[in-house]
Amino acid sequence: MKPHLQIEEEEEEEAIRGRLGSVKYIGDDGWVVNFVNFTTDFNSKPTFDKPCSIYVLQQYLTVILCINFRANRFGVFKHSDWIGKPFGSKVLSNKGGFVYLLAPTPELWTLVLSHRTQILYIADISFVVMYLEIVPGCVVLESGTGSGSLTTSLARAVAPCGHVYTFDFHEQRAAAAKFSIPDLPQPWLTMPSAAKMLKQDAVLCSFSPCIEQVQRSCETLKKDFTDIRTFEVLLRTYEVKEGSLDCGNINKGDSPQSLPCKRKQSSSRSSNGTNKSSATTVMAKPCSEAKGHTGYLTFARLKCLY
Amino acid sequence: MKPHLQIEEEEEEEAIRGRLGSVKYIGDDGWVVNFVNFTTDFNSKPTFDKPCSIYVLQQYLTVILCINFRANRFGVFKHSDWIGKPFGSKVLSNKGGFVYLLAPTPELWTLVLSHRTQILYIADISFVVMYLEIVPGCVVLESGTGSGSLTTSLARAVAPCGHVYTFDFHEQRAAAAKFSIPDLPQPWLTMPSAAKMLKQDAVLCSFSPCIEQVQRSCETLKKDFTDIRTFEVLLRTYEVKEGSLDCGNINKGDSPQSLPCKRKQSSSRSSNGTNKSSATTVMAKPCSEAKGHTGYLTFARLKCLY
Amino acid sequence: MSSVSAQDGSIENQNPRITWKDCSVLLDINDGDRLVFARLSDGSTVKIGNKKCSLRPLIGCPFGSLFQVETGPKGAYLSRVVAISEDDKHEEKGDAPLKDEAKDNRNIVDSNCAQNLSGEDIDEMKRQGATGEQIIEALIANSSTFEKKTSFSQEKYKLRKQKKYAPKVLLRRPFARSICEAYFKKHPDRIGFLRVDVLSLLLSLANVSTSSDIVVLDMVGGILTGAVAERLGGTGSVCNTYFGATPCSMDIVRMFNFNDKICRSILRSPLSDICSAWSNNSEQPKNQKNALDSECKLDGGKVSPHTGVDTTHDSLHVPEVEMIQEEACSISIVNEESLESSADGVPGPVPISMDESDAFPTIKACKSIKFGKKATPETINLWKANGFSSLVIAAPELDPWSAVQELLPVLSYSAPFAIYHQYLQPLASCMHNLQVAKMAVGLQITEPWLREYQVLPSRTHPHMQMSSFGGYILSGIKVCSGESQNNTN
Amino acid sequence: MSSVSAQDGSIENQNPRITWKDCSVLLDINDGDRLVFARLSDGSTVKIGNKKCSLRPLIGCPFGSLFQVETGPKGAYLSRVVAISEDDKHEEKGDAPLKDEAKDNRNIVDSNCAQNLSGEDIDEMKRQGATGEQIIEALIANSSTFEKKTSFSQEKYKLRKQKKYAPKVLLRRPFARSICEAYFKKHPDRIGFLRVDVLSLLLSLANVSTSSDIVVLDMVGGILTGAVAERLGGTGSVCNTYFGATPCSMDIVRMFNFNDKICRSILRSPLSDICSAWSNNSEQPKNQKNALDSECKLDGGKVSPHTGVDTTHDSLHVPEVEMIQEEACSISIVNEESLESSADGVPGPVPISMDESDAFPTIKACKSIKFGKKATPETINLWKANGFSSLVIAAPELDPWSAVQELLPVLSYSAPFAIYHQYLQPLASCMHNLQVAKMAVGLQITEPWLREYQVLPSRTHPHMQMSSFGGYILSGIKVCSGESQNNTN
Repeated sequence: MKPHLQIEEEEEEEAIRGRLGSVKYIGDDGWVVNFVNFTTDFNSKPTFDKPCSIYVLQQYLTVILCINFRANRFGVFKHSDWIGKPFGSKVLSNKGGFVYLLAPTPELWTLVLSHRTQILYIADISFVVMYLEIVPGCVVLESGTGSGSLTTSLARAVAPCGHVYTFDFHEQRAAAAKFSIPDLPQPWLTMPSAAKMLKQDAVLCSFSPCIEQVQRSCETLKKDFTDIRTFEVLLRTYEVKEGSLDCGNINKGDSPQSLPCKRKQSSSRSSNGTNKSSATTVMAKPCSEAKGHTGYLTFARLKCLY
Repeated sequence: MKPHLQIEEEEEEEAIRGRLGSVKYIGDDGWVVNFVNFTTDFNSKPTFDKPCSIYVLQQYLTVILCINFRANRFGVFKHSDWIGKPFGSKVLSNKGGFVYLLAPTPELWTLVLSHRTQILYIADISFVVMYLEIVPGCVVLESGTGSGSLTTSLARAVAPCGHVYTFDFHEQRAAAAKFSIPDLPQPWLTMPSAAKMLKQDAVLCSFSPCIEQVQRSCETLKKDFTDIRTFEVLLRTYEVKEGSLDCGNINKGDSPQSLPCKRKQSSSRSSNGTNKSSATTVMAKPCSEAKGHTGYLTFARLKCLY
Repeated sequence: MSSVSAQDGSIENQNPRITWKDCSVLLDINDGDRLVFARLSDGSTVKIGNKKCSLRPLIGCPFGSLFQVETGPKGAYLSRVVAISEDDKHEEKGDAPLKDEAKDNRNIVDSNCAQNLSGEDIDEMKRQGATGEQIIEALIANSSTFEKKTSFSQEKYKLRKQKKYAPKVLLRRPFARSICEAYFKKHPDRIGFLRVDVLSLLLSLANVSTSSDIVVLDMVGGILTGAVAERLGGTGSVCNTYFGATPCSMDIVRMFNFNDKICRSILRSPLSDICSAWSNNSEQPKNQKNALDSECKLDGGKVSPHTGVDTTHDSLHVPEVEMIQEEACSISIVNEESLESSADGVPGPVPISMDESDAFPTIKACKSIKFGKKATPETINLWKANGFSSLVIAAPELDPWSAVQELLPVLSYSAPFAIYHQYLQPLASCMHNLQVAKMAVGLQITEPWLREYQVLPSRTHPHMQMSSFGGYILSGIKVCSGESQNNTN
Repeated sequence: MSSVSAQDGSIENQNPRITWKDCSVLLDINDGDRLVFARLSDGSTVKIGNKKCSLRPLIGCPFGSLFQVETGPKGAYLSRVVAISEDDKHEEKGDAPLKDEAKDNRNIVDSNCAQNLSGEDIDEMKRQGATGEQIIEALIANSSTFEKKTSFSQEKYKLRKQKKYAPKVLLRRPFARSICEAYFKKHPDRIGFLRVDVLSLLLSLANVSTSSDIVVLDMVGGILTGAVAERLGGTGSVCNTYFGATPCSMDIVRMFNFNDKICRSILRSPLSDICSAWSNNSEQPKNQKNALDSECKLDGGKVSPHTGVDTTHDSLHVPEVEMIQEEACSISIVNEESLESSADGVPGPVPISMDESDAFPTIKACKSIKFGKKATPETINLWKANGFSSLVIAAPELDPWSAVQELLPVLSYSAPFAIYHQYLQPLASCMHNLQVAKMAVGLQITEPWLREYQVLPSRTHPHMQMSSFGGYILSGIKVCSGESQNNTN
């Protein structure tokens, strides 16, 4: 089971029995992920050729457990120094580099994965959990474990007494925790059997990257389901910087003020001889690149038949 | 030809020979449209059962021409007062109400139409004109005149020496200048003949509200066209207001500060006994409602065959 | 990926699948045209069109049931609709929409005289006891243009008539999702324009999870408090805090069908009480964290020692009789009619109505399930021992940085926080201040974008009208700003 | 709606459909993987992979032609590809993608040893003069997994190999659209992150139309100036203004294939000159508007009296010999190689390269078609007589309100303006100030959102990666703030 959710293929340094461990390195300008080890079950060793149950054991995360994270460009970190530290601590390397030790959450897990292959992102995941009305005690069936990015969030939502049953059809992929969009199975094939397994009024969600899959799924769903709705969720992130805008030196024409696109220079340029001063302010704008599409989420509610 | 582009059905007060006339009433909080008359051709009286050519005669718009705009809730306006005024003037009614006299542009025309039936919006129109690389002297064929909202922009782009040929298949609709999405004809039927009429390397654009039309169009286009690309353009507008945020009265607990969602009150509420003052600033946020979809724009370039 | 959720109701009757007397329900009338919250009782009614129908037939029905207004000898009543298997429908209709692709509306002139049936004719049919379906059939038979329409237009026509002459009522479970959607659709201002995808993202980013102690600043009517409590399912605790002396309204919590355990997990505490408790002892919560670790239990039904909110009821710190009535809200039985009377001046909390004529009832009498008790000093001390595990803020009128400055100190280290706001600039300033002070990492401002699609044969496209804005979220994780080399225990 | 555009080239050779010697072209290599601006000459070359190919074969070919790199006795050369009729292709392939729907990649193990052909084998084939297609065929024949792949994966495989072994070059017209797209894709910072849909919206909102006099503040490399001039087609004038004494770069205008007439319509003028001209005489341009009306002519080839920029060349105010060389840019013939030499210190304006190794050439020698002459006082006075007909600002580093305060006065009343900016807050402040001062109506801030789709059988979806931000636009219409009852002439 461990290989399924472990994404770095370095060897282990210490064997840690069944605890969650996640270390994130925070660089100067955001997240840089060096290592994550994420074992999801405490006692059992389920395998992915049959459905297994996954718990997220948040309560146990008061001791930092980290393996395989030895060095990055900011130096070498001694893991024995870390054990016993409270979460949120900043620890130093031999060169004065630092990392923060953070308690793992499904969101950190997803963030780590997002640097790799195609997965469900946080906006989709959050929406799915909300829309399926998953609360503690629910029993959830997940077809297509993929990277496990949804699984951890489902597990969090059903805890402490619910269950998530998850399976994947691709042997190698289940082992490598990858999942690539065009090779997804046809969701409509699983829907009639899903209808048989579900309780009345239960909600189904199908994630499909292509509209043709959605069209076909919706056709199939009409038989046993109602309230069929299809959504798309995207996330836009904003970047924040401190800066100022030039207020110009308009009438004089005596100071060269051609402003080609030299972004770095602009805030330090002096504008002499004007009565307009440019104060430094915090400015926010959307990041220029974003995920343009993850997939379509189709939800449907099983008809009440009795 | 006049009924095609005239959208209010009041009678004319004065007969104005072939000039553009457009009057927009500006209320306290934005545009309120009372009347628009938009005749597009100077001398001819083309009819829409055969293709006709349309010019936008921007040069002639130095005399305000308005008809049928007599009164709104702010009073009665005397049209004879308006004639000869420069554009941009504010004119008063008998009750002290006012309107600004604005020179018409295709954008104002589209804005007027947007209060009515389904049309192409400015973001789509702008993108189409740019993508088709329409410059003065181009000859453009438009199939599906609809409300004329694209036509005026095409005409502006080809002026002074190009031509726009436009036609519509719906007799009543061409007369009433409406166009409703689900009743559009099948664009793929016109594509083979379009390919025959076009010059080499010419660009075609097809606007389709439904994805199935796009799928079918793209299949058809593959025969004679290349660089087939499909886009969607939407517009988000922002509202700007002056306001302030409460900085709270956190530690004392002596002034009742429950803040349920009473938006109107918040900025005038006094926060006594704190060292935090809330200064009034300009704040902008996206408008909550928007056009969620207009249509898909599919572009294709005729293959070079010789 | 496809996921299905089925509840097994293992948490004591929390979300049963069948309605009961006194339960809260969401009535979806005519496919979302109207949304009404109601509490089921023998006497409660709902007004549909100009007919008043008793809600009694809904008691004991599974959520998800569909009802239709029918007229009996004693007037209009709600009758359960048995779902038709789509198999038969399908064979019958085939792919009609594809067949008439070549048909279009070019020859249809809307003259308003296409219908030969007059209003009087219809009234007469009703008097003679015709059902809604019969009236619709008659309208179609008497329409001179119906046959010429495309099948798409025919469907639209039928739907319009069905809504008018045979309105349908869907019985829905009031969950955070449906409650948020209902408010966003009908009265977004009452929940601070918080869209359901944004709410769901807030819960994720704040890592709302079992047995956590979550501090919320909820100035969005209680939707946030309710959503957090729903996720906790009675484990852990929700601390609804507020500035000043008057608590924020959390009326919307009443819409949830929360059991006793969940209600007791929702507590209130003025920010001043919390802050003064923290400042009494300057020790950071992290120091107690490891000490408490050994006491933690996985089992959801057991005592959750860091909160003082007991899920098995026997170690509750405040005896139930001491609950402060003014600060505790209660769920009570009233019927749908009570809106009108409350509008006429009946005292009680602000009524929450979803429509001009629909309302969720005001409080009248109490078969009291209490939520929102004031946290006792003991509870606050237990919170303090560990620090709160997450912070969620949804306070549209408040400057986020002012709130964060007060609330971040009460969080444990490594605790995530998520702040909703309608304006970008205040969040940007807040983020910048947090960056400069090195108080948090993983800071980001995100804005979700939600789009719904119409998926129909040959007519698939995104909805033409959409909410273009659901709000911004600033999220991050609180860290120790100094090196903690010396803090090892 | 479907529109098609075909140019008939009636404006003196402005946009011919066939390349000529010395014309500027945009080379699209391997479907947008690389974009190279080049000027066609006998000596110019383009480097593709590690091969240098002469651009001479491109001269005289229609725009839209496709070329492929082939290897002849004298080395690599570009050879025109004749389009294959899709008819045949179609019959051959049928709906293969649908047939193998049930096929998936579950049994494919990526072991990196699926290819039996080694690098040496391929080199040997090349030495023996194999074409790209032959190498690709050999690779497929020697792949042990190719047959097991879905047809979708097979296509992807072929495309990857085609790009490597048989790269294709598409000859494109350098229009505002393609130039903006190319820069946005490869060097968005050089055009201030101005996306093509935002540029198009700027032009619309500013009502850029024939015979107008448009004042632009272009701090986005010249893309705005070029786009406006392209729309005017040599009628009217573009006044590229700037703060201070040094003009802004408008190197990108060189990429356009502008004829003499269009080049002459592009003028420069420091803002100080314009402002001082306006303040010399406090009369508002509206007073002259009607007087000039009778002089206006519709015909595009005639004198456009309010600008002083003559489209027929004979009334030009500044004799050509007097053109100030330092301030006028020129289009010159260089070849694609010149990037390397310019990087080594050849003097000239900043080279504009689209890629690490691709560049648009620097100026070397001049067969001069000049644009960007400094406007003479006479021209400025003619502008002043009418006022400018529109204002467009794209100055990412400048505070919009500062710019608007200076530039709004030079517009005629009822003239529209459009301001691009990357940040919302400065535009919001600017809008608020304009509202308070009642200087403009129809004010709005808009942000376009552009999404491209992949449309393929069974695989239709929006592109996975997209530009999520193209910038904000503030637009409005200048009005008279006072009542103008007394101004009737």
